[in-house]
Parts: sequence; C-alpha cells; structure tokens
Amino acid sequence: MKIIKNYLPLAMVMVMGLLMLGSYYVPHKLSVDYVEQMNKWENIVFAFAFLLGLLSLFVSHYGKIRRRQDGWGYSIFVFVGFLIMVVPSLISGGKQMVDGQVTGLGWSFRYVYNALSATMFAVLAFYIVSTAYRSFRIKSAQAFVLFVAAFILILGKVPLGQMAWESVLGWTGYGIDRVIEWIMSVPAVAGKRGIMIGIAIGAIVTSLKIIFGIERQYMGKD
Amino acid sequence: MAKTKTLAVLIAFFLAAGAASAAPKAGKTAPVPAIAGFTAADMPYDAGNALLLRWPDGQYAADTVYRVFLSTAEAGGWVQADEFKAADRSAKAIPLPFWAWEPLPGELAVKLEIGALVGELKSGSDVKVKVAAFEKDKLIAESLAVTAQIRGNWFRLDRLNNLILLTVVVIAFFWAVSHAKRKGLFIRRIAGLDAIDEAIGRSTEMGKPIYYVPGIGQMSTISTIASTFILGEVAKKVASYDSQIKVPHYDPVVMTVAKEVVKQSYLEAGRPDSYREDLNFFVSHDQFSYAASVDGMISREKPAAIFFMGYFMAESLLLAEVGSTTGAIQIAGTDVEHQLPFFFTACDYTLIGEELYAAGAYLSKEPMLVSALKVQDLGKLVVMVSVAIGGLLVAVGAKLQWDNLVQVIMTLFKAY
Amino acid sequence: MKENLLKFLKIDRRWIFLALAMILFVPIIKPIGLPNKTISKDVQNAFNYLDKVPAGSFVLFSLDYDPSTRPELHPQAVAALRYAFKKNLRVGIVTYIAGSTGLIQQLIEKVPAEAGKVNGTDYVVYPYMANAVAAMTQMASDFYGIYDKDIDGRDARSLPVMKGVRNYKDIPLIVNITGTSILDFWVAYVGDKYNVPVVGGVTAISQPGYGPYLQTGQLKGLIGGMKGAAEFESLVKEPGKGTSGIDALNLAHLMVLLLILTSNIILLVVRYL
Amino acid sequence: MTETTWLIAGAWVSAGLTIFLFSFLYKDNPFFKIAEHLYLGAGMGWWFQVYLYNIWKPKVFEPLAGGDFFVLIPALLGLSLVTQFVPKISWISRYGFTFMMGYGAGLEIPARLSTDFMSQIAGTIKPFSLMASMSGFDILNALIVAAGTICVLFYFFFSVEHKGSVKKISNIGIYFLMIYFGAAFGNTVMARFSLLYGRFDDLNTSAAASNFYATQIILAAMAAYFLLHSFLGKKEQAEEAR
Repeated sequence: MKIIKNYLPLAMVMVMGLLMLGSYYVPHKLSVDYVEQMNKWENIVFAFAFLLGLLSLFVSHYGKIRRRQDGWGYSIFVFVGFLIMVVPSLISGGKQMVDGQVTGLGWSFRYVYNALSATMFAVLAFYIVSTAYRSFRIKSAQAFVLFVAAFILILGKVPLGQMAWESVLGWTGYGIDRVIEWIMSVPAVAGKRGIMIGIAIGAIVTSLKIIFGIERQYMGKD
Repeated sequence: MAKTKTLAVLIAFFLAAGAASAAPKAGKTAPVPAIAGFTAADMPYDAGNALLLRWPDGQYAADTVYRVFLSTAEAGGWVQADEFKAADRSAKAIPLPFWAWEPLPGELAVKLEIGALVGELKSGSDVKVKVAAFEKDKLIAESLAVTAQIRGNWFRLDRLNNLILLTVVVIAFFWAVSHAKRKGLFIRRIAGLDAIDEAIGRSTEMGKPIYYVPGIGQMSTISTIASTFILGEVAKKVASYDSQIKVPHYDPVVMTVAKEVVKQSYLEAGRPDSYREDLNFFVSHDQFSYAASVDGMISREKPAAIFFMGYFMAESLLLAEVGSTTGAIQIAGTDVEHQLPFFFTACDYTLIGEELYAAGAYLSKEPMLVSALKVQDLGKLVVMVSVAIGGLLVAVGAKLQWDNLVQVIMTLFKAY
Repeated sequence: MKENLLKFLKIDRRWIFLALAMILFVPIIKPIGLPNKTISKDVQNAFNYLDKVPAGSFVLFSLDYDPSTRPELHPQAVAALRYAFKKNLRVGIVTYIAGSTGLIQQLIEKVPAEAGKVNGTDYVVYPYMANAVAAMTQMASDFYGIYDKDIDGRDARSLPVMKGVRNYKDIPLIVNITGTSILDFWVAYVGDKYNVPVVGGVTAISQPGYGPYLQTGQLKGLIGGMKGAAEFESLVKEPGKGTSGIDALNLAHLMVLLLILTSNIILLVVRYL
Repeated sequence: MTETTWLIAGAWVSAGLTIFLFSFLYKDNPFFKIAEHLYLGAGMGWWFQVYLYNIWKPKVFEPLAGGDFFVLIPALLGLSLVTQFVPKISWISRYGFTFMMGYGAGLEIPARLSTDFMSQIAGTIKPFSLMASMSGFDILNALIVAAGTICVLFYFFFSVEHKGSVKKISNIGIYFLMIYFGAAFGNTVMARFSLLYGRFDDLNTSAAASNFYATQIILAAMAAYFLLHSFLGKKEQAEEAR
C-alpha cells in the first residue's frame, strides 16, 4: 500500500519533472511530441482542478443553509448567481452571440458578472486613498525615499500634475515624464531585478526539491 | 585555412560549371553560370524540419536577389522556399552561439524551414535544394541541386550555457542536501521575525487571538509552501505561550496541509490538548469575499497580532488597511513584488520576497531548509560576481575595442 | 490645537471616500479638457513594433483581462486592434483567462466592423485554454495541435486568415494585453525561447515590474495602464476611452497627493511644535 | 421582451449591483451581502461554463465519443483531485497533484534559469558593451543599475551577518527597493482610479433618461434605506461607527 500511496506518486513527480526539464535541451521530434502530449493533458487536469474549488464552495455554503447558520439566507444567492450564469449558457451552448443577437449568457456576462467583478476591484480605489492618508508615514529615511518616488509617479501620471511640475520645476529643463522614465528604467529596474533574481533562484531550488521528493508537504500526511 | 578554402571553392566551381550544362533546367533556356560552393546540410540542434544552406558571398552585385527552391521525393517538382537579398542573410546572423556555430567570413548562410512548405517530413528524408541568383528578375546564376538529409537532433548545443549552469546548481543542491546534517549553519537576522515573540507575548497579555492569514495561493505556489513552514513555527510558539491562533483559508488543499502542520506544532510544544480542529477554517475560494470576510473578523475581534504570509494579490491592501486600524502588530511577507508597497506602508514589519522563503529556515533551523538556503546564496553570489566581473571586462573590452572579448562574454549569458 | 489636529488625522474615513467619489464623478459629467500630451518611450516602442509589421502578416493577440481590469486594458486592446486592422494585418485572438472571453466578444462586435474586416478572412478568435504555458509551448511546434477549431467550431487550418501559419516562425509579433502574470509567460516561454517579439499591455500596477524585461529587450514595448492607453490612442490618432479617462483622473490624483502631504505635515507639527 | 427592454433591464441590474457593492464603503448591509454572494456564485458559474464549453466538451467528451480513450488518463488524474473531500481515500489525489507539480517544476527550472537569471545578468552588463558610444549620463545609469542590483542581492544574502560594510551595502540595496516600491505604489493609485472611473462611467450611462434614471433611483433608495435603518436602530449604529 505504501508503494501506491507514497512511492508511486513521488516517482511520478520525478519522472514528469525530469522529462519536462530534459525536453528543454532535447530538440528531437520525440521530445517535442512528448511535450505536446503533456501540454494537452495538463490543460485537462488543470480544468478538473477547478472542480475542487467549486465543490468546496458548494459544500461550505450548502452546509450553512442546512445548519441554518447565521446569515444562511445569503448563501442561497451563491447558488442563484451560479445558475444565472450556467443556465443561459446551457441554453445557448456557451455562445454569447448568435446571429448578431446577444444571448442570455451575453446579457448575464455584461450586466451581472461584469458589474460585480469590476466594482469589487474599483472599491480598492477608496482604500488606497485612505491608506495614503492614514498609513503613508514618513517615519524613516527609507520611507522618505518610497514617498518621493510615489509622489513623483502619482503627480506625473496626469496632465494637471505635469502642468504643476512645469510651473514649479520647469526651469530645470527636465520634464516630469523624463524623470519618471528615469526612475522606472534605472533605480526601479535595479530594485526589481534584485528581487526577481532572488525569487527565481528560490523557485529553482524549490522546484528541484519538488522533483526529487524532498519537498512533499503538498501531498499531506498519511 | 584561407588557401584550402579558396581551393575548395575553385574545385566546386569547376565541378559546378561542368554539371550546370547537364542540368535539365539550365538546358532549356540560355545556360546560366553556376553559383559556386553551395552546400546544404541538416540544420543542427533542431527537431528535424530545417536545412542549413551555405555558400560564399560576393560572387555577384550587392543588390542580387537570391531565391531558394526545394523538392522532396513525396511532392516532386521545385517549390520556391525563400527569397532575400544577399545583404539580409550573412552567416553571422544565424542565431547560434560561438561554441555551436563558426561563421566563415564573407559567407551567406540560410536556415530554411521546410515544414510549412512541404509538410512534416520523417527524420532521414532526403530533400533537394538549389539556389538561384536574380538581378532585376533576370536569372543570372543558379547552383547545382544538392541533396541533404534532415534529421532530428538529440541535443541543443546552443543551450549548453544553460545546461552547465543547471548542472552547477544541481550539484550544489545535492551537495548541500547530502551535507544537511551538519549543525550550526549561519543565517543572518531577519528583522520581521524577531518581532514574532513580541507579537505572541502581547497577545498572551491581552488575551486576544493571533490571526495568521496564508493568502490566496495554492499548495503549488512557492510562497504558500514557505508560509506553511512559518505557520508551523508560529503555531509552536503560540502553543507554548498558551495563546490562541486562527488561520482563515482560501484553498481547501492548503487548509488540509495547514491543519496537519498546526496539529504537529501543538504536539511538539507539548500541548496536544489545546489543539482544536477549528483553528484552521475555510472562508471562501474567492479573492474578494475572502478578503471581506477576513476583514470582518479582524474588525470584530481586534486581534493582538496579524500575520500575512504567503501569496497575496489586490486583497493585500484591503487586509492590511483594516488590520492597521485595529492597532494590531502586523507582520507581512510575500513574494508578489507589486503588493509589497502596501504591506510596507501599512504593516509594522515586512518580509520582502526571498526573505519569506528564508523565514522558514531561520525559524526552524531545520538542516534541510538551511542548506537549501545556502544554495540560493550561492546562486546570488554567481550573479553578483558575474555582473561585477562581466561588466568590468565588457566595459574595458568596449573601450579598447576588443570586440571578440565583448562578444564572447555577452554570448555566455545569452539565452537561446 | 494638537488634539484637534490629531482628531483630524483620525477622521472617519468615509468622509475621504465621499470626497473621492465626488472628485471623480464630477469630471465625468463635465470634462476638464486636459488631454494627455506626453508619450513614453515604451509605448512609442510598442507602437513602432506594430507599425513595422509588414501588411498581410499574421499577428497574434493574447487578450487576457477580465472585467476587473477592463477600464485600463480594454482601451489598449481597442486601440491596438484598430491599428492592426488599419495596417491590414491578419489577426488571431487567443486567451487564457476565462473572464476575458466575454470582453473579446464585445471587442469583435465593434472593432472589425469599423474597418470592414471579415471573421475568418481577416481575423479569427480561438477558444479559451486553461493552461497558458501548455498552450504556448504547443504553438511552438504546431499551432493547430491545440487550436484545431476556432470559437465557432470551424476547422482552423482551412480558414483563409491562417494561410501559411503553422507555428511561431510565421508570427512576426505577439501582442499580449493582460492584468495577470501571463505576459511573464509569453516572455519566458515564447519570446525568449523561440525569438518572437513580444509587446505587452499591462495594468499600471504591474507596469514597473516589467522594467528589467524592457531594458534587456526581452519585451519590445509596453503599454501601461490608462495613461498608456491614452498615449497609444494619440499615436494612432483615435482618441477613445483612454483619453477621456485620463482627463477625469486629474483631480483625484492631486487629492491623493494632498492627503499624503496633509497627514505627514500634521504629524510633523504634532511632534515638533 | 424586445431588445430595448433587455438593454434597460441590463442598465438597472448593473447599476443596482454596482451601488450595492459600493454601499459597503458606508457600512455593511444586507444589500452588499447579497451582491457579494451573488458575485461569488456568478464568478464560479462563469468559469464553470467556460471550462465546460472550452475544455471538457471539445477536449474530453468529444474525443471520448470518437473512441479516443487516451484522454481518460488526464481526466482521471484531474478527477482524482476531488478525492480530497473524502479523507479515507484522499491519497488518490496525490496522483493529480504530483502530475501538475512535476509538469510545472520541470518546465520552470530551465525557463527561470534563462529568463530571470542569465538574461538578467546579460541585461545588466550589456549597456557596458556600448561604452565607446555612450554619453556620460548613460554610463552613470548603467553603473547605477549594476551597482543597485548587486546591493539588493546583498540585502538578500543570508549567509553572512549584516554588519560593517556588508550592512552599508545592503542598506543601499534597501533604498533601491524603496524606489521600486514607491514607483509601484504610485502606479497602483492610477490603476485603481482607472477602475473606479470605469464603474462611474457605467453608472453615468445607466443614469441616462433612456434608462429611466436607474442610477439616481437606486441611489435614492439606498439612502432612504440607511436613513430608515439609522432611525430604527440608533443604538446599533453607535456600536458600529468607528
């Protein structure tokens, strides 16, 4: 049993990983075909992985309704929302447009999903303003540098800010767009590149640990 | 070298001249001179659907247009495969590094993809090619038809630099892992982590819980893997201080793993009796409802300390802002660079990028993690040294116009 | 005095919310009329790359944004697509974000018709694929291995728009407009690996992160956020939502700056006076 | 229903949902909760139908119906993930996970090496190769990028104690990080405002007379609700206000 439960999955991750890794260096048709097959399979496995999230959502909200937990009524709307998208889709066969006519699915997407999803992110605009006011403190030299960079970026993004810069600092001969470009292409590149390289090495080492079965937390314990 | 080449060209020229008169196509119209030294071979380091054609440049005027024709046994007949000016294709333009390709001076080289023209061919198929030179649409010269065999190759020699680097990393990795038992490897202080004790102590004093938010990553995300390690260590301390921890989850799999991690920590801290299954609980598998629910809990319970460790996207702002208004000590860490500014402004301590990966090793001092960290440091050392020395050499080389040196160094780091 | 100031610092944040809502809504009803004038190098490069592609070539658009980032990215996509049609390029559209299929639908209802372009002849839309990396790697050897049918179920190989297109070697440019890390994938798994020029359009948030790729030329050009959209619109000389949007954002940006300054000045006063 | 009716209904629904979600900014309320849960379900529903018509149907069911049983392998691997819900047999899901992990890890290593490692080194030293033709300012910039990158990497160096000159170098690295963070913060402000602008723009469309003033009426209704609510439960509100 241990073989099926532990060793075989670990062998699979190793074989899969090494073959994918090797395919980068092997141009032969066999290797290309293999990668092609795996790509198709991965695409399918990935789509099924979505079921995991869907089911856990359903289970948790179904549980709330069944137990009549506090606010269980809202949980009904999870299922309503799901059906609002899925039923029209089943009717129109997944098409949003048939013969130039918007289908039920197209309508649901435009007026329900679009509105909800876009508003959720738009709410962040309010939070960023309040963060700027309440948390953006120049408490150290480092925070001051962060502040200056952010200030210039915010200012230079809109025409009004560009005009303000021109009237105060125009005599220097440096437009704010040039200053921003410098920030973005010189010091910010150095900062980002440092983080990026560090993360890349971390990712490579972690991937090696995964392939060789040293990192196997994701498998859970017996 | 130059002598033998001239000789070869000469011989080829005579041979070609002799054969050209026999070529059927040339026989029909007025005979045209042959293009000398035309060779075709399988394109190396590819899957087997391209040919490499080479012939000496400078035989005709600079604005000569070349047309390449090819023919296969299956299709028969000649198909025009490519058309270009001599100036557009030189052997130097073939994108291969110096260890895999040696361009001869004054040579034309063409990589001819044949898949799109005659369909997929089996490895080992014969393909006939010839090249013709035109001046203002008038045929002025034509090469002999040359037969070449296409083959699938087994190694991308041009990616050798990548492979060597990988080999070094793998060797270092295995060396570090196999020597992982050694005790006492040093890790530098990580500021945010020293605050963990303070945070837990505070929560014990105030009798309020600690929130540990693992973010919205899946178990395959590296930052989530790192986060579960840190969770284990935090939970251990929480258990031994007899404080309380709450872990809201986004992903059911991460939750399963986290449950085991926390249980184990309580066991190791000698307090298995205080462990409860509902310390880890599932909130929602949606970014914003997860954030909104966690926000609600934080503002109701006003925890003493909040940890944000793992993979965060836009919700970082929602979480950290609400957390800071409750006055909790906030310690954050993520490898999502563009969310770091928000954690940095709204939290007390922030682990930046790789520090998150190192945190697990720092806290647990587990030999395996620590030695993996050493491999990462080695990688960074390689980058630092390469940038410093490579930059210096390239600068000097460019100043003194040692073009070869500059080319060699640049090629070493080029990705093919 | 100090107490009053501190109180002001701890003001109910809903007042700030209200102020922002007003300051953003008013210019929508009554535009200020300060259009964007500057054009950044990266947008110019993106434009140049699209401009340079010879007419009749097949350009791949990977549109991977959903309604949550639509206001920033949709104007970019509209402007880029319009220009591609104006230049008589053949366009293939793919996506790796499920939410984006609806927006692509809205896009192709409008833009091709303006230029008189025909589905299947001048452009084609492919269905959503779940795993971006898998699809990208596949397209390197055989495009039709993963995209055998277009979104209407027609055989992709036989469509006139796909004539002569088999893999990346037949695609002179990839334009990826996205609010996710899919552009990183295009750079790492396609641009670098197979030498295809990649041009990106991203949200302003992820824009600074692409500096290193731009500097190395791994990414040929970048349109960043609504400002990038406005700049691109002025390059193709067709003002749209990007241009009008940037106008409305003027006051809100100044408000943020004022708030940051105010709070820090208050802190300074409280501490040192 | 005619097409215009659908359009008007759409304007009302989208304006309503938008305002419900925004109402959270004032305070938590049932309308927000309804919209939020609806969003949760609708998002999942949208993804579900996309997967159904783009992958499950054409890539799994149709090949199966056509007698291609090869697709059973990935389908079973994918389905194995669902066994996570049954603790007794949850080990079966390991096969699905290991497949995905192995695929991802194997693909990631060489790509990261070339894109985020080698190319970044090359990108840092490349400007120096144009030394002969560069202006002083360009040379300075190239130096700043190279030195900055090294300093930041020093900050992430864990094997040595950060004191003395190492501390100084890594401190410089922090400043580069801060500039990057500041730039990211500034850009994010613009991004978020753009989204808000997009929503307001839509609300403005819904507010038109042809849509029977959807925005105004719903806004007024929400305001009325909050007023009424505060009249009825003054006590409650005092608790919630912060």
